[in-house]
Amino acid sequence: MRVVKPYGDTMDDGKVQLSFTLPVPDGAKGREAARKLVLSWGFKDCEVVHSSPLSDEFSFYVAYGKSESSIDYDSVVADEADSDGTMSMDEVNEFIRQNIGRKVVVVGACTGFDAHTVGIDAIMNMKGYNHHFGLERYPEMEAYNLGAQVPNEKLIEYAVKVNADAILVSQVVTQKDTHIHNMTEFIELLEAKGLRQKFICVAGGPRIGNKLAVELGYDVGFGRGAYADDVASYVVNKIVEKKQR
Amino acid sequence: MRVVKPYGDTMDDGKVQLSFTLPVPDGAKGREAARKLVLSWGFKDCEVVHSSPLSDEFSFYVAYGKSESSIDYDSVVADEADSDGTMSMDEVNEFIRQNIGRKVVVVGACTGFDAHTVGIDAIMNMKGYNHHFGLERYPEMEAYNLGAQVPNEKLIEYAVKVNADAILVSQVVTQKDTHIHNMTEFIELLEAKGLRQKFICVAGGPRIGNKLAVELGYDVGFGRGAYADDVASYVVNKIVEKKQR
Amino acid sequence: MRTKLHLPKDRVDYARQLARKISAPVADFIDGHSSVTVERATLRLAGADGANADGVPVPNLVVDRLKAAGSEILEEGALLRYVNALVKEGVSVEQLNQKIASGFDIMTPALGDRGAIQRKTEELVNRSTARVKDNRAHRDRKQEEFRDRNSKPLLYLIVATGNIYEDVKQAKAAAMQGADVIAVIRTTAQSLLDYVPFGATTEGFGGTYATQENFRIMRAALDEVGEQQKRYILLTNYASGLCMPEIAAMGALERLDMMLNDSMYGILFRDINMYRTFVDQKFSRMINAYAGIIINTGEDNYLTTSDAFEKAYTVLASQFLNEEFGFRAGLPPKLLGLGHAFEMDPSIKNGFLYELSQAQMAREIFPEHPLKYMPPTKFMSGDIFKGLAMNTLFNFVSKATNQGIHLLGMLTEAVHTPFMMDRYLAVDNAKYVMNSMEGFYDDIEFRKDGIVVQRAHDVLNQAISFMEQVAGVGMFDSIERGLFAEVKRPKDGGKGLEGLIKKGPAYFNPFEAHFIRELGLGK
Amino acid sequence: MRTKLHLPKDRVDYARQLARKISAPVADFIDGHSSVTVERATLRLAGADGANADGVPVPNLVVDRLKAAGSEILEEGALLRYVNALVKEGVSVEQLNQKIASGFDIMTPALGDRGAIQRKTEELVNRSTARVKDNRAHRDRKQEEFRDRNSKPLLYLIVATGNIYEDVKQAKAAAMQGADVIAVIRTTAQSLLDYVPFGATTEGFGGTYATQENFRIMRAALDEVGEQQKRYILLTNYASGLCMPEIAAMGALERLDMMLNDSMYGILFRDINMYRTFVDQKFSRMINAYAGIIINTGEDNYLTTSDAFEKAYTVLASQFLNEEFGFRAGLPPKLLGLGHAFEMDPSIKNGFLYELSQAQMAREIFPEHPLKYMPPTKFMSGDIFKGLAMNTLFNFVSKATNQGIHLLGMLTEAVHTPFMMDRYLAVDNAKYVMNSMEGFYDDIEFRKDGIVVQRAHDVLNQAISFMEQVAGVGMFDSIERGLFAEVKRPKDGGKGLEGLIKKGPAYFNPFEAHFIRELGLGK
Ligand code: B12
Ligand code: B12
Ligand SMILES: Cc1ncc(COP(=O)(O)O)c(C=O)c1O
Ligand SMILES: Cc1ncc(COP(=O)(O)O)c(C=O)c1O
Repeated sequence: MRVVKPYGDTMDDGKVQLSFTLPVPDGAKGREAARKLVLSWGFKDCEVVHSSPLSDEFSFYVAYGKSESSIDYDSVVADEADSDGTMSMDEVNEFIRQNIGRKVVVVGACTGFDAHTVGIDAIMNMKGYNHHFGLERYPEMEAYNLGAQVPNEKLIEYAVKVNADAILVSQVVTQKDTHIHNMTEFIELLEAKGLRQKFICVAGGPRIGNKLAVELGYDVGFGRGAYADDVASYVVNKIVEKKQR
Repeated sequence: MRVVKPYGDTMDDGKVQLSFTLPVPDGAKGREAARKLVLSWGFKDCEVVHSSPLSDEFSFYVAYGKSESSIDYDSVVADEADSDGTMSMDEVNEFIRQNIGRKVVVVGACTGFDAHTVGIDAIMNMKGYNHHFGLERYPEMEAYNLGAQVPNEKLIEYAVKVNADAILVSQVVTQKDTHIHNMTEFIELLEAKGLRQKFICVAGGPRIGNKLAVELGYDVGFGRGAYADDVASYVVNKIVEKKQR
Repeated sequence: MRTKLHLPKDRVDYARQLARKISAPVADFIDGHSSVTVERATLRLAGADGANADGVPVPNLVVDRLKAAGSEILEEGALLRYVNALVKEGVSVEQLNQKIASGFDIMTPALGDRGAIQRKTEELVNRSTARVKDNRAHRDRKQEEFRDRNSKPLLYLIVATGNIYEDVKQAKAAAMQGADVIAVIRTTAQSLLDYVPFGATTEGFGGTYATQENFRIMRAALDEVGEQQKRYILLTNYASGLCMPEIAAMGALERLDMMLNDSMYGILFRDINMYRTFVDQKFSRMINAYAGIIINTGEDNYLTTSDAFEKAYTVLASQFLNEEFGFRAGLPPKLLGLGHAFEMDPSIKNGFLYELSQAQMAREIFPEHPLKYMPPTKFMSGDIFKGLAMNTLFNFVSKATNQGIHLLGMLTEAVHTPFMMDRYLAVDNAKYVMNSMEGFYDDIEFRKDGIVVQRAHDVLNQAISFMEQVAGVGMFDSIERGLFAEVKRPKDGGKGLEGLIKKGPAYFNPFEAHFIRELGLGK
Repeated sequence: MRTKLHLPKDRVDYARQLARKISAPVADFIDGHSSVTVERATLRLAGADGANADGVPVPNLVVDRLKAAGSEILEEGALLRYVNALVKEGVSVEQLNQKIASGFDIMTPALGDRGAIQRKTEELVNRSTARVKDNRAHRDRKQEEFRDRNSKPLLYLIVATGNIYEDVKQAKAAAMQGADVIAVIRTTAQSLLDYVPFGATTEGFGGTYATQENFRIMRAALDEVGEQQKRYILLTNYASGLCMPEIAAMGALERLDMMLNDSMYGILFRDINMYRTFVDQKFSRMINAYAGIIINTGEDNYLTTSDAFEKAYTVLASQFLNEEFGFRAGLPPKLLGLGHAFEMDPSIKNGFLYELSQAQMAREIFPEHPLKYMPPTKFMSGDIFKGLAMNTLFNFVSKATNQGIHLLGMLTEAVHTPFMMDRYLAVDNAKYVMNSMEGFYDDIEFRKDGIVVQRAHDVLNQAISFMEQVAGVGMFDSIERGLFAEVKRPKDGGKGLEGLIKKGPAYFNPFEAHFIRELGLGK
């Protein structure tokens, strides 16, 4: 067991910086309310080092607190579809030739009302992103990028049409949990059609964690800093795993 | 009862920004540890939006959390020697002439090893601070500013010598609670000499709150943004109050 | 204006000639066409408003019915039938709207006396244009009353709660903090709706529905806070999309002061059909011009998908084109808020100098235009402290090059839509930076053979080469081949093509005629 | 160097003449005097080290004993008796130190043969100066090996945990993040101790004791991380205070690379007696010069008590004086890290331009000097976001004017001594800003009649008037009358006056003689 606390300038001093707004006017009372609030989060000491009015009814606070709580670092299980097992593009293609023996078909889109295609393009387009080529460039893959604002229904139709192995869903806008509603609808639609087992379902986007994706019924989720090779590695391994079952 | 929660962009959404360092390497596991830690402070949701290595053994996190806790704003009691009752310089002098009838004597210093004189100068020197004249400018007051790094013993001696009404103690350096030790020593010395009741004891400094000062045995404490008129108003009122007892 | 970049005047003139050449065939196409939303906008100007029980707006009910009645009907313009019904039924505009909302068939009354229709229409045109002129006069008066109270550049803040009443709170707080311009961001994907929702709304995603009632509510709120702050607070909304002209009409009626309006945004970034967009943007811009509304163009969008350093010239080329399309719609330079953005990779060596160069170049080539300068977005990350530093330099460049309209960058750009405190921090930063370097623009020169000067010359030359290519290929084909923003849009693809209308020989639109006359656009 | 400010050369020359005139009488005074710490520093160079059971250092034990023995003893220099004891007792330096720590009375052995003492001393001088020269050579070699790997300006970070072992962790992390210079801040009030503590220490307030062992520990740690990072990491400590020469000596022996050393800091900001300080600074600076150590002067301190806009000229005047005192101690321009600071009220209109002007002026007047530029501190507040913006502009000005040594500003300056993350954010910000405007210095000119140029001329003129006044009044009286930093210091007031020593006719100090010779300071 390795107990870990935040660090300011001395081991275990527990120092944390916070800032937030309160719906109260700025002033001594507001600052005291801010301080109490920080203490209510289990901080031992709290200093409100700055306050300023945002309007007559709102005020802004900067505070430093000293955390009492700690966590057992050894018990923490990293939950990100991490890139440790990632193969390079060439390795993926070789893997496909060796273990699958046919082209792997992938369909992707930015679904619902979401029009943020840069993320899915980063994964799929020829040119890729940050010196990682996209799936379209993989000789052993067939990649179809349907672009922006694709309804779930249409995406599934297309995946059936091209007999896809995997469907890639990108969701960037998360305000009011719109991504959760949309991602859930996608899985429900698949299930209603009895197609969930047919496809490997991959979700992605800057605020999508693996945990969330799995909770919503996807096989995996990729967040910030994901590259095509991470996704490709996951998909081809999963295909082989599915075959073996 | 008025329940108040942090505000991001919707009433009671509870949104708070945090940043801190952990003594662990950067990576997926560190991010998960950071997230868990934030949750351990009673936040409902937490998103670790950024992490970066500070060295091989330390890493830095930026997170946004959604607080569950709230506080009853009505029950909050502002605890700052606040400036609501503050008189202007002229009013203070008039008050002294009317109610005390002799010059009020004040001795101040930046005590212990502390050499930050700008704060005590702001209160005492002629020219004052931010368009508030200092105590030296008050015709009905005699103000002695002993400057930097004055030992507690010496300050008390001087106050006795000039028969001071009030002693002003400035403390700016707070690292390792050096201000607490020093301020406590001052009061203990006074008490040992049986002089505590003789003087009005005023503490001040950017990290000194009224609450802390009172806890340590002072009559009052002034923090950031205090001016000479606040201090003068407090002192003259207190003299009259003491007389009446 | 003293030049710091020494751009050759003849090259700049040549670029403008290229823009004229490129836009000429498009303008010819536009002149022969209308669209469902142009017709609806016309109806709205005439007074058509309200919605039926299913929320279908009256202008849509009218135009959909006319369209269903046969293509020759709409070719004459929707206004003809609407006014015909007014005359024939002998009701007021409000009464007619009510009837239509309740199911009245606009085709029922047979087409009556043209003279009566003409007279009635003139009355409507007078009433409506008087209202728009009043708005314009009111704005001028207030801006005169509060002159020099706004920041320079104007500080522009967005609100995007999805709920107009929450938006009002946030907008007022922002104005109190120092915002000069409030933009109500539209709900996600409203640009793809071929109608404008009706009434006050409280449910949007990533933004609030643009509706005439929402415009009115926000306008009133900003007027109120403006009186307190002794500052005229400008209100902005988004026109580009499938309802450009209608939103322009609503804005003109409710005294909006700026409008996002790009001649190609819908095509490239929303996959709206190109013919439809070109037609729509023209009519919407005539309305803006008439109402004294500044348009903000969307060059920044090029840089969210393409590299800002490599493709800097596409921004300049687009500015020339937007300017030219603007001129053709009667917009004078002072209403042309051409866009650009601080979007280079923050790790580029000398990136700051390239941004400075780009901004200064825009300033010198478009000297009277209230340039709209957009903050870093693409390279913002969860590192809010780095983001704040990027915004600080952005604020710096904006003031250093005397931009007109300054969109405030948010330190949480990569995290969430702005919190109230994010906005405050943004204003505070901009005010600090800009006050602290107030005189920088007049104080600084660039070395003649230095990086800043050289870069501007390079970008101008690249833009010219690019425009030569477009002029050769033709505008429509250029878009089809993906010359703009690396996006290919087929001519007959995209949304809304079916809403395009060929004007018939008897096309009736006295509003359009009025604008053409008053804006001096007659050939 | 191309001038951007067009400062008249004759006025700058005249200012330097004034500095010479002002410092001449002070220099005469200095030449006739030594002090307890000058003597202790000499002993340290000869090898005196260690402490007794109460922690009193051996050099103090020696000097205190000699002082107690009568004033005529110290007038001959402490080294004489120390070496005499070495010779007479026939022990090594280490053994003698041990003996002294255990109570051996240095006055016990009668003064022996001068020739033997002279010879023994020469041996000690050779040994010790060889070590210092080796250090210098090692530094040169490493800086050559890792040339162009440091940032320009050098990024300077402080550590201040109070515990040398924690300091090491933080310093290594800082170096990995990009620091080029690590300064170990001294514990609060060490400057008022008339001795240098001995050994590794773990208890300090707001800083860590400067001890020779702590120097050694940190030097080793930085060398280690420097090898990993392929960058020579410079180590800095603080000389000014009651032990200036001793700390300089320790730094020379342990290969420090920079040293805070101001000719008047102790007088003005620590109330140390003026005569004492002037004497101490001279000897300490000769040591620095000999060891190739850059001094950093403390002009920034003027601005923490006085207004940075109003009193900007005092900074320039002090730079001229520090330079002149530096020359007199054998320091060449490239070892003169003259100080200044970005300390103007952030709410001043055009404050950025005034800061730019001040920094550029320092650059042009002191072209070869590795100027030390200090971040905003006084106007930093608990608003860390505002503070970050101020630091961003500070970083900008530093790069824009080609400063030499850049102290990183902390966003939490007004809150606490730096957290590890604060330091990271500071480096990250500086690297971003400076890379992004790498070529700015060469690219930008100032308008001849603009704010920046005018301001520099004004400040130069004010500085000259001020120095004329000081030259008229005389240095000692000027300090007494409060002309500097608005602080009045009586000539015979302040700490440490009792430690001043009048050199006797037979004053013996071959170290001093060696430095004078090697630095070419003989009259
Ligand atoms: C560019 C951009 C736009 C462009 C999009 C252009 C385009 N063709 O994509 C334009 C200007 C059109 C736009 C519009 C809007 N935007 Co926008 N936009 C951004 C911006 C600046 C950058 C996004 C981006 O391109 N990132 C770069 C890519 C490479 O990163 P990524 O998307 O995270 O992708 C990576 C990973 O997440 C992952 N990934 C992503 N998808 C997938 C899918 C799979 C299967 C896998 C495996 C991996 C994966 O891999 C990628 C590479 O590592 C962000 C702010 C920011 N800096 O993040 C705001 C942002 C995303 N936008 C936002 C909003 C609100 C909007 C609007 C809704 C605003 C409005 N009301 O008009 C509109 C509407 C768009 C719509 N209908 O969806 C908000 C979202 C807030 C939230 N969390 O809900 C943001 C965060 C800005 C903000 N702070 O307000 N936007
Ligand atoms: C200026 C300054 C210095 C100057 C001081 C010059 C001088 N003559 O005062 C110099 C350069 C000498 C200095 C040195 C050091 N400093 Co210093 N310094 C500052 C700085 C930048 C500004 C302080 C200031 O002048 N504020 C302006 C005044 C007007 O504000 P104020 O003090 O808060 O006073 C107001 C109120 O608090 C109140 N008040 C104050 N005193 C009193 C008393 C009474 C009776 C009343 C009623 C009210 C009152 O009224 C005032 C007006 O409103 C701060 C950082 C910052 N921005 O705050 C660091 C800071 C205070 N210094 C710090 C440190 C650590 C040091 C050193 C110890 C560093 C070192 N190891 O060498 C040294 C040692 C000094 C010593 N022995 O004490 C730390 C303290 C950290 C901590 N909380 O413990 C700070 C916060 C910087 C940092 N982040 O590290 N410093
Ligand atoms: C010119 C222009 N119009 C409209 C919009 C917004 O439109 P939408 O509602 O399609 O996001 C933008 C957004 O960046 C724009 O630049
Ligand atoms: C020139 C100089 N010397 C020394 C110091 C530090 O000395 P002290 O230990 O007295 O704080 C400073 C601090 O700012 C300085 O500027």
